[in-house]
Amino acid sequence: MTLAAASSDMPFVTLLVFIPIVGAVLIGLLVPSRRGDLAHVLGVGVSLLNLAIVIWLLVAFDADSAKFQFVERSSWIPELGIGYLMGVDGVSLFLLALTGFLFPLMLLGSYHIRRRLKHFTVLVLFLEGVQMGVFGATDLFLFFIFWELTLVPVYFLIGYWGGPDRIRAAVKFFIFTALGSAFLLAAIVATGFLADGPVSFNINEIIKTDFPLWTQRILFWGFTIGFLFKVPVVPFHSWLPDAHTEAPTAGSADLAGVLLKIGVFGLIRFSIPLFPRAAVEAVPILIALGVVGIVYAALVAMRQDDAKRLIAYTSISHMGFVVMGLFALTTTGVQGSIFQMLAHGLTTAGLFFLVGFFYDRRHSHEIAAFGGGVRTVMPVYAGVFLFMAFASAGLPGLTNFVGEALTLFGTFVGHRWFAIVAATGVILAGIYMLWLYQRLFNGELTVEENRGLKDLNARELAVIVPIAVLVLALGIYPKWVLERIEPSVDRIVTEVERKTEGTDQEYVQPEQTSPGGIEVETAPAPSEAEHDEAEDEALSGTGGEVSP
Amino acid sequence: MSGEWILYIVFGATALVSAIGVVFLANPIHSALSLIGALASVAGLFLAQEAFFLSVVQIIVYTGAVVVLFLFVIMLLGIDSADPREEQLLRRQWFPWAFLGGVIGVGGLVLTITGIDLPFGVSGTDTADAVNEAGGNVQALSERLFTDWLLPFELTSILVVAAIVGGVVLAKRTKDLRGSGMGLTPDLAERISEEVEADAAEGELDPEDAFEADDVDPDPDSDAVLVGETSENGEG
Amino acid sequence: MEFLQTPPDPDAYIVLAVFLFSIGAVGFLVRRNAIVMFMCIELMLNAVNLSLVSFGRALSDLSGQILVFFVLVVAAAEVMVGLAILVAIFRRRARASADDMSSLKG
Amino acid sequence: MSKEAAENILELAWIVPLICLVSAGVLTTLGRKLKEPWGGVVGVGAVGVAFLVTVVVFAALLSLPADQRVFEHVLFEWIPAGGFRIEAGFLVDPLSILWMLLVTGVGFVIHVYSLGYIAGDERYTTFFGQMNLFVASMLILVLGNNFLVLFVGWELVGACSYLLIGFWFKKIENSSAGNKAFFANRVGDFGFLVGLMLIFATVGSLDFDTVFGAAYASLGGGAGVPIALGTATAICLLLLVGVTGKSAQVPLYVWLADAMAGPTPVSALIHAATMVTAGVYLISRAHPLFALSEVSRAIVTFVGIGTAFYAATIALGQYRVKRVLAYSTISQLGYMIAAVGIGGAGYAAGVFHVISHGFFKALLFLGAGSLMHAMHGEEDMRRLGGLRKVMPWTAGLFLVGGLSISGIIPFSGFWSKDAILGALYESPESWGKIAWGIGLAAAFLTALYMFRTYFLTFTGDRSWGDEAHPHESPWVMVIPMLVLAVGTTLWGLADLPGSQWLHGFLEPTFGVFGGEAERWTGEVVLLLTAGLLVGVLGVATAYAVWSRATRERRISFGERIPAGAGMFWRKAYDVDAALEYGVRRPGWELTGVLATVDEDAIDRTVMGIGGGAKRAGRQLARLQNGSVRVYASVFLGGVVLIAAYVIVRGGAGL
Amino acid sequence: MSVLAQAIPAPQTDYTTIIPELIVLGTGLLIVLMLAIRRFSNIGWYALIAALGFAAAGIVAYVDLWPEVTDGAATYAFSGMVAADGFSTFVVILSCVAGVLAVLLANSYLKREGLDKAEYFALLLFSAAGVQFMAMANNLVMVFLALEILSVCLYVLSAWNRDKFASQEAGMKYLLLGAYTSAIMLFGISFLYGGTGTLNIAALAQFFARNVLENQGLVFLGMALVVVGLAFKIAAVPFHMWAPDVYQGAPAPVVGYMAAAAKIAAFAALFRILFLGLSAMEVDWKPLLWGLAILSMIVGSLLALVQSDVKRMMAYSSISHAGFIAIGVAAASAEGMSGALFYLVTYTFMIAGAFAVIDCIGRKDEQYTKYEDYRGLFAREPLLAAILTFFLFALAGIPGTSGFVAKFVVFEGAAEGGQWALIGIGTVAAVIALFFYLRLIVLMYMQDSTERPDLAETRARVAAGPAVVLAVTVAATVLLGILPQGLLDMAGQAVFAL
Repeated sequence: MTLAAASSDMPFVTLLVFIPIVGAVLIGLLVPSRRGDLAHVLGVGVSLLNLAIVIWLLVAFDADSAKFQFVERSSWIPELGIGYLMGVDGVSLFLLALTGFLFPLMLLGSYHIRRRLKHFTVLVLFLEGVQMGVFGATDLFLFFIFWELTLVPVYFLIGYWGGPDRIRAAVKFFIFTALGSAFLLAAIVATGFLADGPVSFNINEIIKTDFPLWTQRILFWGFTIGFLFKVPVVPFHSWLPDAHTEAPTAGSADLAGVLLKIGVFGLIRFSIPLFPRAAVEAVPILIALGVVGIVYAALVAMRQDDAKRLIAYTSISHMGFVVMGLFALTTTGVQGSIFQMLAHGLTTAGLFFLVGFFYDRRHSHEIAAFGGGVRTVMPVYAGVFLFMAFASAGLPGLTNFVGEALTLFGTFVGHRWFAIVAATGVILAGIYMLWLYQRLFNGELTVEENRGLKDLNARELAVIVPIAVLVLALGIYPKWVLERIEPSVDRIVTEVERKTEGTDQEYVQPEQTSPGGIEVETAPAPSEAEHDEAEDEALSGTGGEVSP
Repeated sequence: MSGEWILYIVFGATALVSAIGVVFLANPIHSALSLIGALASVAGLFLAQEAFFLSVVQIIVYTGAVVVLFLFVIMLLGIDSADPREEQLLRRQWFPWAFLGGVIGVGGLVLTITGIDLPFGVSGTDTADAVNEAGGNVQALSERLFTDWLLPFELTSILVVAAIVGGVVLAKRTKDLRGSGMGLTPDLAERISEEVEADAAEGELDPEDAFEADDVDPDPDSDAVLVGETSENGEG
Repeated sequence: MEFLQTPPDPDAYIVLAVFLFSIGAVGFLVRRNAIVMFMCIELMLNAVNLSLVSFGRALSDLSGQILVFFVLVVAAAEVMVGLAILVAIFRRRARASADDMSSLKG
Repeated sequence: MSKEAAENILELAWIVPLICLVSAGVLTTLGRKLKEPWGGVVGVGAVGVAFLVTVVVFAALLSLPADQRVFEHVLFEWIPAGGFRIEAGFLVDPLSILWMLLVTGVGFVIHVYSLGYIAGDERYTTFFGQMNLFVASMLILVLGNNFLVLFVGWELVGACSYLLIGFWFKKIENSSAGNKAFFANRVGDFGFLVGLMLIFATVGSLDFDTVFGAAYASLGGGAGVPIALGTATAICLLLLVGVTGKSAQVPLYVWLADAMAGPTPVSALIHAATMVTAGVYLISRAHPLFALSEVSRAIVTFVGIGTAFYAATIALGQYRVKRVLAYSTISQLGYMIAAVGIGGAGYAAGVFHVISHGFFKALLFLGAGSLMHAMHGEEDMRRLGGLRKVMPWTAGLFLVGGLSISGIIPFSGFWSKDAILGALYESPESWGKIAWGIGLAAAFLTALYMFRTYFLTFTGDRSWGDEAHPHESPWVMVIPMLVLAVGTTLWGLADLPGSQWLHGFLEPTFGVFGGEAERWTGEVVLLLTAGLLVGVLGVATAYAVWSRATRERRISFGERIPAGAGMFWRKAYDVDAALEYGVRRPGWELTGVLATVDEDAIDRTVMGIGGGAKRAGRQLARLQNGSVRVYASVFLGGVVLIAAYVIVRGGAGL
Repeated sequence: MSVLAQAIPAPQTDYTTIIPELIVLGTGLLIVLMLAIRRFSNIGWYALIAALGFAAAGIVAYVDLWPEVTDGAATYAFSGMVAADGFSTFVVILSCVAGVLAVLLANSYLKREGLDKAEYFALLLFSAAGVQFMAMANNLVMVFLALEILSVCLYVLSAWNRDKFASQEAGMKYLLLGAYTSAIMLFGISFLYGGTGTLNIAALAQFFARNVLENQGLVFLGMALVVVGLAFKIAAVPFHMWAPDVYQGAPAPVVGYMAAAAKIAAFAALFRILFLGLSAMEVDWKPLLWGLAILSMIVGSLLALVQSDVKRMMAYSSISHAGFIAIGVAAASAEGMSGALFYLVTYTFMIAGAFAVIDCIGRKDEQYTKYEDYRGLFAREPLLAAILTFFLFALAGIPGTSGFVAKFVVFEGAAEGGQWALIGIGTVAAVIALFFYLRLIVLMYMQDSTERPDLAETRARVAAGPAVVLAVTVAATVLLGILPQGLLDMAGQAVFAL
């Protein structure tokens, strides 16, 4: 398409990263803090602009190329082998899209914030820019910078605009993730240094190094533990419920929608490709962690008496599916985990917005505050909530089902019993979701204050309807998304398979006899391999030379 | 018995005895005097080592100037009497003495068994005859001092200037400064007097003039807070 | 007792210096009066001077003695500033012991 | 009709579910704005049009020669994910067209009926929206051309049944009944999903033709990857778990009785005619798999026939009309499952009974509905009685339904039930005969409880107070019952032993497994008379016990059985209590423990580390007590430490 | 012929190598002279002179010395007393920068506290000269003397505030312990002298090259005691006990300068003695530095956790920073030292900026330095709170600030030397550091100051000097965080020459 050709060298990621940050700085400096609402409107404008660019990126993205597109490369600190490398591939494309899509809604959804609205908008915009950076960076050092920078705005969002016990939650969030990033920093320094050739943090360079097994194990676990804090996987998860309960609506939506994905993105982008043999070795442990996460979080979710806290636990359970699918190391499984991330991002963010709307009216998200019977007073609200609840419970025809089905089918191939235990998650999801729905909406209206509540107004609908539409659309026609993810995922999986051929892992890849005659591309044909190397060469931009 | 051994034993013994005297005599005046004894004996040891210029300088500068300064300050501050708490404290601390005993024991052991083996074959240029040829210890010293060691020599002047300036700034009495308008703003003066009254209120200081305070016998409990060991100050 | 005939070799002086040094070091810990602490420091410095001179003589190199000069100057400067501060402190609190200066802690 | 004309009509088969989906979307989004009559009109109209299109498609299918009556068309590729390729396509063949006819036909009739029934309810339009959504999902289920699309329909119908059971959500019991239904369905779906995963893992795809190709291959002949016997049995049993969940068979039937909390048209359509038969559809669709393992067929048959007998005993003890009908549905489903379980001729017999059951059970439910409508929701038989004189039409039509279900000669119930019993009797498997025996006993019980209900409600002296003044239901409710009554009488002809039309019609779907048609042999006549005899015997005993019963005597039969057992029997063997103590309460304890563990253990250990660091800091700070001499001693300690290190490293001497 | 007639050979004087120091000392003496002749009432003039002196020295060092030094090896002057090489010039420039910042900060402080005696600037200049000579010193005596000049000036500056007993106590404590340590260090120097026969560092290296002592006890003990002396100066644990009290008692501008200057000088000397002089004994002194680094990082962070006074917390954080810098030096490699140099530069700017803010918030008599006084600061002084938060994040090492790049470079130096344990402990200490910086941030943003009316009535006045300092330090911290390449090159060249 001409549009795609014209924009093949557009610096998309840099635009996506710096438009919100520059916007944040401008609003911060120019708009007086009295005029909070002006700042808020400008903020929405900037994030909408960013959304437009994301949409352009989606259109311009070449669906069947497995390599990085819109690559930006310039030397930043050659002394330490650090370069400013940005790129988009199938894996990060839709995470960027999700971020771009959610942030305008978040700003729109936090209309009710009165205290220092200007600072709030500045922080949210800064957060958007930084999170785009995390997904776009292909240089380990650059990734780590954006990874840590996400801490600061979220810390203040929870700490300043949060609920009653916000300080403890904010500090706990900060320390947990900082502890994780301590592991990460040590691992990154070691990887950059131990990789063959000059010290370099460009993953296309590092991926060529075949680390000795023991180093590979240590580095792999260094990265993975750092990321598992963020996912969060069960033993490291106790910061999430507090952070969600205390965060303002926008904060929770972002936490669920994007922040949890950074951890898993790190696993797909760095842990698995860079240290394949260690990854394959660690597969049983990590899948077990994922499955435990699914069942454990679902069970604990049932006993929560705060709606937001319950939804927080459900998102831990959903992320369990993601981790399981990812470490099945089959194309189906990994693709499923990425799609599940997208689906979970939409549904959980939607649920948080909905609980947020009730919070705006009643200033509480305790289940007791609903007290049941709200359906009689706010039917539209109840209807949309039911739609989202069904989506979250994985009803077919909506996005989560596709994600869960893919992860389950992907994992079942290699690890039968894990997949079966994980499938019980489907039952538990149905139970806690509908039981929550009954306690909130069905039966007679018991809480008097709820009697006078007004139903969803136009602005609130403007926030929730786009999400609902996407949830339905992606459920019915996920092909458009899955098509774009598949080449990159396939490349990663075949890469890992090729590198771990030597070791006799019990790593099972089902025979590809799909009747449609679509020959799943095994290792790229030799001629193309050379081409790959050349491509990587040009792409890597070794530390020394300064290129445009 | 070579002459040097005699000097070594005599001066060594006096040095050790007076050093222990400095530490153990409760009254600061007595300590200062025994310090003079120690320094003199070290000067003697310098003599034994043919460092004649140094021994003389030691006597004049060290014992003459520095220790006298100590005595002067002791008298100035009027703390020339034994402080009752000092002895009580001296006796109670066992640890330092154990440490001292250990060092002496180890030192003695090492000396008797192996002795310090100096680097063989290394010797500077100033052998005894080179020194005589240059005209004696003082001349040789001065020659080296003003050629090779010129820069450190100049630096000591900077050090002394800094010390003097610092000393003056810190200790010069502000009272007569008040009148001379030497940069002393009115509120500074009034604040100092206010400060003095505050101290007086604490019963520590005679308001008229800090210096005439004779042997101020501070009431024991007000100090309890300040004394380090004796009382357990809970604040962590 | 023939070793008495030959002049004492440097080890003797060095051990003496170590003893003097440790008396000074321990004295610093034991005494509460600031001035006596300064005296102990003087003791330690003198011990160092002694060891420098004896090393110098053993190595037949005058640098040791020159270094003693500089130590003298430094000791003088330190004592000067120390006593200046002491006088300034005494002008406010009628005590000269180190323990009264323990308001900064924790 | 020419071949390609039929082809492009068949190609439009996907419009049928689309119409209902669109109308469901419109009705739910508009909701309150669309006033009373118009909502219903749109709803009923949509299902009506859907029914017409189905008939046209049926005709087009009939016009094709027998062996070409399987038409598959792929709409778009749904999930392209590595080895997991799923297309969204539909498969029209005799099996699915029959179900479509059933769903849209009976659905239309029930929609017309509910125009009257739901009139006046403030969520009138949403009701029709949800009913249309249900019809659409059922159509997706039967039209799917691979297991995943079938699974989509499967779960969507579960969701719709949850919505409709809990339609009157103001009463908490209704909404918890809805929850209970959904949870039971979800447990079944879990089994189904694991079965699908097993299929995908062994065959590599979920398309019907690939999977069944593999099944044929392992039976010898045909390309494709043969499936090991063990795996096939595991797959079939897992599918069975799904079936028991959806079609309310023995382990997972608990939710159907409570599902009666929903409006009666819902019970009629979903919990009698269509949704509950999805299990039968699944087994008949996946018959090649079942053909692979005889063990699984035996288990299915005995689960079915066991449920038939078991449910019939419970129905006998119930006093509320709708609960009797609910357990009767479970029992009839047992028959169908047994039929498709035995295989061979059983498949056709099962389908035959599905449709006939659709007619007479919907008729009975609508009868019960109009009865309750008249008595303002009162359905306890002990307070009814003698309604024949007041509601002649309802009584008469109810009687027709009763006769049909009891298997009395002219009605389709007789033919279809006996076709099943015949299939059981003549099946080559040894255990066929045993199943036949249980089937006969269940038939007797069926006739017994049916007519107990008839006599207690419609005959005898009236035992309702005078505040209730029952009247005949409006025509809009009676006409649908009439249509159904006609249906149940005529449908018997579809598969008379002689013509076996239905067998022939279904032959393209079941092919070699279908078994040949039955002819009027002596043995067949004997079987038929046995079935009839048992039915008549049941009706007679019921007549003897309950027909002229006065109010006291009518309830006496229950009491003569010892009180404890009676109560136990009347409360359906107290399964709810078992559920409460066996599942819900331990689950509550477990989650409680886990929540506290999560709250304290993990949280405290993690925050403990922080606290530990603080305590260490505070200990160290105590050392910092401001006295110079303490600092100096620590300093000296450091020097001694380093000196010791140096001496150790530097060797002995100085 | 009388003794005098004999000609004393002319001393080797190559003044070009020490021009920057001369300028600094000259300005100092000029100020002392001017004070002696006629005191100007407004000390601003003296501040101006001092700042100009520093600037001149810095520019001369950069323009004149730096180019010629970085290409060749070290040039020795004053008969081996001083070594002018890339490393020393780098430190000279850095000390001038620190000096200028200190002067700017001190000017408004002295006026506000009524201590406006211009000798402050003279002493500042002398101490800077001390730092510069320490970096250039190629003779152990020179190291000792320069250390003493620096220390004496700092003792006086610490006790500068005559009206506050805490300041005098700080000065006294620093002096007592300082004298004690200098005696110990001197004893070490005498042992080194005795063991190797020379005081010249370059000669030390040659000594070890030529002959291997079978019994190195004497040299080891000497080396250990010298390391102890310098460890005291950088306040590494267990020789750190003085730092918290002195940082808390001494005036804020002094602490801002002292924290940086003392570390720069001590690390420079440590590196030159150990890496250049005693490189043969590397396997012996490396564990020493390891121990110091690990202890400082962990103990420093732990203690900082429980502090209730901001200046005291800053003291402990500076101890843990000393630990991080020690990692660089402990790597005993050019990369490690260039990392340490980079860390020192960023640290100088950060600590100067942080203390500038603390001084502004502290207001008159530095009464508001407790944590409680920072309650709800964001509501009262948003800009100051924001700047302090930025510095705290920089000190904690959050990316985007120079603190992060500094830690990263030091870790990379350690990685070069293969010391993974150090990196591990370093990251753990960094996390603990995050926690205690966070405590202050929580107070500033998330607590309100309703029950502290006294905080509200006086607004913190930011004078011209601190404003400039804040601007410069914030700009430097951001710039070095985003584009550190320039400084990294300089640090690399500085160390490359050795």
